[in-house]
Amino acid sequence: MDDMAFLLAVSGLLFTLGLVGVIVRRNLLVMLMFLELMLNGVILSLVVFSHQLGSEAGGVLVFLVFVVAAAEIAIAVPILLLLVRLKRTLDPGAYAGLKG
Amino acid sequence: MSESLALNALLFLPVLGGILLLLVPAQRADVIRGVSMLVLLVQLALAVWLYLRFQSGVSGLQFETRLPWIPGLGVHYHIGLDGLNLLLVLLAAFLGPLVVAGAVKSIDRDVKLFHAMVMFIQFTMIGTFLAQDLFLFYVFWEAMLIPMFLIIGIWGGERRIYATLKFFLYTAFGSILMLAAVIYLGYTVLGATGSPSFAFTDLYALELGLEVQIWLLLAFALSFAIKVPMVPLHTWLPDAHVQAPTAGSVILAGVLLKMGTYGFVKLGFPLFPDATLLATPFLMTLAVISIIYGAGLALVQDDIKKIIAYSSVSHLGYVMLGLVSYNLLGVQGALIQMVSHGLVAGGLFLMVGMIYERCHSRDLAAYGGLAKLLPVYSVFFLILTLAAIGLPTTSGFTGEFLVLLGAFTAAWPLYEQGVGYPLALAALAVLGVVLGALYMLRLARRLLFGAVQTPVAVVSDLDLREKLILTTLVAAIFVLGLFPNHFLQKTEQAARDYQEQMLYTPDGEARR
Amino acid sequence: MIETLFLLVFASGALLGAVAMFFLRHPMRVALALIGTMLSLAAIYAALGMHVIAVFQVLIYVGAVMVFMIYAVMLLDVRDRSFTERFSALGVAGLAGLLLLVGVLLDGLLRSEMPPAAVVEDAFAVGTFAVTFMEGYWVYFALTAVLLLVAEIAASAVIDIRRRGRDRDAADAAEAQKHG
Amino acid sequence: MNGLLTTLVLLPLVGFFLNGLFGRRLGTGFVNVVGVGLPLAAFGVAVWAWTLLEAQGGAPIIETVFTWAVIGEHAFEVSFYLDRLSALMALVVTGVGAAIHIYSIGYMKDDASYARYFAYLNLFLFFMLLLVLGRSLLVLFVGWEGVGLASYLLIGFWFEDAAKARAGRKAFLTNRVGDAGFLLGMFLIFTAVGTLEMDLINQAFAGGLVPVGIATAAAILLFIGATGKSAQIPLHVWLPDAMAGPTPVSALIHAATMVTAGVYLIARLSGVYLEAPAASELIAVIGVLTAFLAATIALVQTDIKKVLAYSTISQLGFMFLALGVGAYGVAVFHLFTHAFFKAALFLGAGSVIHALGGEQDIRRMGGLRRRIPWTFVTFAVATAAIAGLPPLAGFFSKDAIIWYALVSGAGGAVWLWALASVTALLTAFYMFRLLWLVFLGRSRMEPEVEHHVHESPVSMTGVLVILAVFSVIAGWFAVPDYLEPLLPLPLVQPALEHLHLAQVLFAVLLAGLGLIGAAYLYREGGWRARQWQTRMQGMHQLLMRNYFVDELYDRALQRPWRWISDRVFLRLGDRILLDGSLHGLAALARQGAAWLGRVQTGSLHWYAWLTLLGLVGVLLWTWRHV
Repeated sequence: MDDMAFLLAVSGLLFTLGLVGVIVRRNLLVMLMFLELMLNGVILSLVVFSHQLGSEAGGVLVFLVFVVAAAEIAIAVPILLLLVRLKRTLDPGAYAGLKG
Repeated sequence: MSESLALNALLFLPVLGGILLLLVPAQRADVIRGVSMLVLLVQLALAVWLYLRFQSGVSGLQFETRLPWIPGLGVHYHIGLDGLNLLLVLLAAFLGPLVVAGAVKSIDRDVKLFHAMVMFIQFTMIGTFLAQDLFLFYVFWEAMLIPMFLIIGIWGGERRIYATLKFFLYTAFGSILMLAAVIYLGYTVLGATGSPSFAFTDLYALELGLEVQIWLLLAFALSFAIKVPMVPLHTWLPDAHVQAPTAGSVILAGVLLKMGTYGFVKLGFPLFPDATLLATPFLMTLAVISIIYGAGLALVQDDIKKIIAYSSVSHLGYVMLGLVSYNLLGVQGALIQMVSHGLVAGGLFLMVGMIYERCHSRDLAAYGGLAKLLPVYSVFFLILTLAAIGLPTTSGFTGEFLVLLGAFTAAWPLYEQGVGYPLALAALAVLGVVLGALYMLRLARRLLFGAVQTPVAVVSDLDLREKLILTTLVAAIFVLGLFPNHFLQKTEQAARDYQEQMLYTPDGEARR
Repeated sequence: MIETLFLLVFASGALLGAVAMFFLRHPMRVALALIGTMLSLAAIYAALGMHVIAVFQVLIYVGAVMVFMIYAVMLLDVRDRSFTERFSALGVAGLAGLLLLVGVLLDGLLRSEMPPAAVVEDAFAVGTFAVTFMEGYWVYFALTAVLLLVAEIAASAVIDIRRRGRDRDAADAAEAQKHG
Repeated sequence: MNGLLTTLVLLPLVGFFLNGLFGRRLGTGFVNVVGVGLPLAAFGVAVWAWTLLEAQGGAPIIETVFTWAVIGEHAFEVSFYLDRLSALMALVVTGVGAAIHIYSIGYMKDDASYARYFAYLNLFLFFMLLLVLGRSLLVLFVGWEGVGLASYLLIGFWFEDAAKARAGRKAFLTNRVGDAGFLLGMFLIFTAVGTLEMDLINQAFAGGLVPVGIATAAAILLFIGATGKSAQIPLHVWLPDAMAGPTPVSALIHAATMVTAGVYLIARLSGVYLEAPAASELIAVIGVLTAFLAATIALVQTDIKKVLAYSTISQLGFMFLALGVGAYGVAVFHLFTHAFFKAALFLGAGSVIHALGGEQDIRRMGGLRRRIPWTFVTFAVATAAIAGLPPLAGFFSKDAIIWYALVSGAGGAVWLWALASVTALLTAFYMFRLLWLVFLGRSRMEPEVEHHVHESPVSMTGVLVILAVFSVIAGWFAVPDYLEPLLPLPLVQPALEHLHLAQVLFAVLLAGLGLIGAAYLYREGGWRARQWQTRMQGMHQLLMRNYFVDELYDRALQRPWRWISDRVFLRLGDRILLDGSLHGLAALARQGAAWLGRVQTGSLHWYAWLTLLGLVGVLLWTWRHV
């Protein structure tokens, strides 16, 4: 099993861990971080592919992902702050307003 | 071609009327009524003129207009008059002013919106009748639901929401199936001719396999049968009628129901003749069941409006019977019966509305001996009752007599070939004549005769407006009863063509 | 050979950080673990010869995103249920999901083989990369820039709402005092 | 002279409109002029038309008014047809009609809705003339239904009384049942010969082109219609109730004219019936049975009008008997004479009721002989006439019927003859019983009623006299011979030829017997009659209640139909099956939505987990397909 395949496996693993983290952890902030982790997993796979195929498209995409991540966090955190101001908790269970 | 212009004008006048209404301030009820009345009267005048200009004995459309609408789909704006829709357009145009006139007292909320809705529905109904392109037809057919829904839902009675929902669900359900069939047909034309088209004429020309025909007929027939309504798809009708305001009931009974039967004779049957012939025993049975079932239900109702609603079920059963007799007498009778029922049921609903305005009750048990109290009202009511029973010299007789005669004459040869059911059904339908008298006379006796009794102390007889409305109606009823020939001549060719389409393939060999 | 080892080390480092994120209680620690992961990823990129990306990984993620995150952590140091019990009700289900997804991914990985490596002379040298970037992809870059801008505006808007909210709270408090 | 028949028909219609629209405002004078003048004018026109007809030796006058409808090759025309038969009918209708209009002036003098009454009466006359003069079955049917309508309106004339209104409804519905048969018969004939013009129909059938089966079926179906209109078993139930209407109406519609429409119909279509011996046999049987049973019922009735009603049914039975044995002319003859004496009887009864201020129960009458002599005399004459005493009208016609019942080559039979003779005896008996109880013997009236007894105005008694005169002389016109060219009499079985004189004497004997029997039973206060009554209580009940036919129909037809409509159609069909299933579907949809809604827990973790599952699914799918 060569390096690239190995790295791909790692990226997939990171992504999965990120997703599962979002599922299992209770703290909203932590869940946000797990989102970042997922992004990192994706970036890794992008890098691997662009390195393997020798095209810089993957690299460019990575840049865009960086930007998106930055934007996302820039929005997410203030929203988080608002929520906490509202209910004084980081427990997502407290924000089950969408219950059908 | 001035006639075709006039036909377009006839169709779009209500739209113009609606725009005019927009300009009138909402609180000027009188102006609103005046404007709508004027518009509808002009429309009626146009309709009459076109009727007179209409040439009898000529096959196919007259006063046609055909413009591309959605070229990509081969959809055209295509309208025209033929023998099948001529009388119905006339009927719709005739009832329009009466509806407005009848609503003067009963509609006091949102007068502007109401009249706008009347315009809207007038537009869509006449559009449905005039459309010669399936796509256009479907658009009008569907659009018609909206104003009716609102009329019942806004100005209706206490359980109006239930009624509107039921009405809407039933009709929408049918329409969905029809839409599927319409799309399928469009594709079939595309496959057959290489270019998509929804023109009736192209669709008639299709040579569909029996299997396909059966499925499509099922889809169309369900939609139409709900509108007619045929037992067992009728239960929306009584609720809708009872909850609808008088104007709504009049439109509903007068014109809307005819869209179902018109759909059958114009589309449902001629598009899929083989399947129809196959289904004829079924359809005929349903028609007769409708006649008897409706009569029975009308007998045990105590709500005056429900009695009339169920009588509609019964009367439209005659229309269906005439249509599936594929006999010139029967078809002609059916066409007349449609108009007749429009006049009679419309008139009866108007009269119920008039008494309801005075006494605020539709309960038969609350009334009695009105003949003593309201002689004029009673005379009109009795005339309409007798017309509903189908007494000679009234339009009801013309329709029923021709339908039954047609059904019988069509059935007899079959009987001699050993096919007994049409004869039996025709005989049963004749029995319906007795049952019809049974419930209508019950209504008349309980309402007009017996000891004087009304829910409210003082009741005034008809005023001039009401007398005028009813006089026009009754006059029309007698004209249709005594001198139907003029109308029959206009429709004869169309009826003949329908018969041809049903019984013979385009290249002239018998289908049966 | 040597670089395989290199990759192995840093990859396991990244995974270690990720796994650690699960069990650390305090958000701050979680953040640090995440940073660790990111850094080791950056190292991997460098090892693959994509220095540009490695640099930006450090700059943007560690330098910007995570710093922002840490501010948030410091602002919201709430000791509530979310703090006292780490795991949500779906802990077990999550674990099952983990196994499931990993299984599926591995399955996919094993049944697909990598394309042969293309030998490209330092396509990711800063100069060449910048040129291709600005020639081929500047539109998209501009677009993302716009996106970023929007994000900033939105953020400030949110903050603004917060402020108004706080004023209202103050008013409420005043009310309460008047009555109390 | 074209347009004559049209004028004849339209005159009463004009009267109807004038009286109906303006009568109430313009007052009795106007109403009388219009309401009575126009029928008289119509009578004049009828006479004129008749003279014209005779002038051209009975060749039919055909007058086409307009074309009702043309459909394909079939043309439905409204045209009038005057031959000797229809001329005779027209004369009777307009003549008796006019007389009764005059009578009504006095009888209805102080009724609130005087104008309405005359409007209805004119309307009836119009439709009756339409019926009689119509050339095609269609026009006849229009008249047929129209007279039904008029009788419905007039029976329920005093509609405040729910019972009267109900009686009207009953009449209409019973007739409607007959009409269903009529329509079917009409359709059958139309399909068989392709036309509704009755003269052409007769020709076609006489040509023997139509198979006997169809002829029989059509004949029976039309006969069903006739039983409805002419109150024959099994549709006779409406006529007794119809007595709820004003008495002149009973005289005109329910005795003289409308109820004989059935007889006219069959005589008019004799061509069909000659081809359908089986149907004719049925008619004869029904006719004689009706005659007999109605007569038995009439024996015990205590309402003066009811007695006459049942006697009418019975007499109509005689006419159908004659039709059944092919003696159409004779039937029309009896129709002709019956019109006069039965009208006289009814109007006489009306005069009695009028005199007694509304009393109709003959047990509270008696001894009116001296108090209202004119009425008495005329009533007695008419009674003798119907009883068949020579040389009065009834004698000739009824005797002829009984004679042909025996000897007709077309279905004459001994048992028909026997039953008819018994019926004749009964007729004489109950008529004299009536006469006796009303006019002779001691008075059984309440004092205050007795106090007010007065003879009717001249407008009434005058008419009575006229009719009485006709009841005497009507029999002297040899109507059957007059109609011979149209309605040939059946061949007489030669073996029985010689019995005619004996038969005549026998008939007279029967009438005499009836008279004597009645006299014997009801003399001396009628204690013998009461004795009999107590002796045969059950029988008496049975007869009083009209053999419980009404109850039977109620139980066997009306209630089941109502039950089915209510329970099966409404409750089971509409409410449970149709609406039930609809509401069931709606409930199903609602519950399904609620169940699906539970997925939306609002918990972020849960959503994320679902995402994971979705992801797994997608990946698996992808692996499968690449």
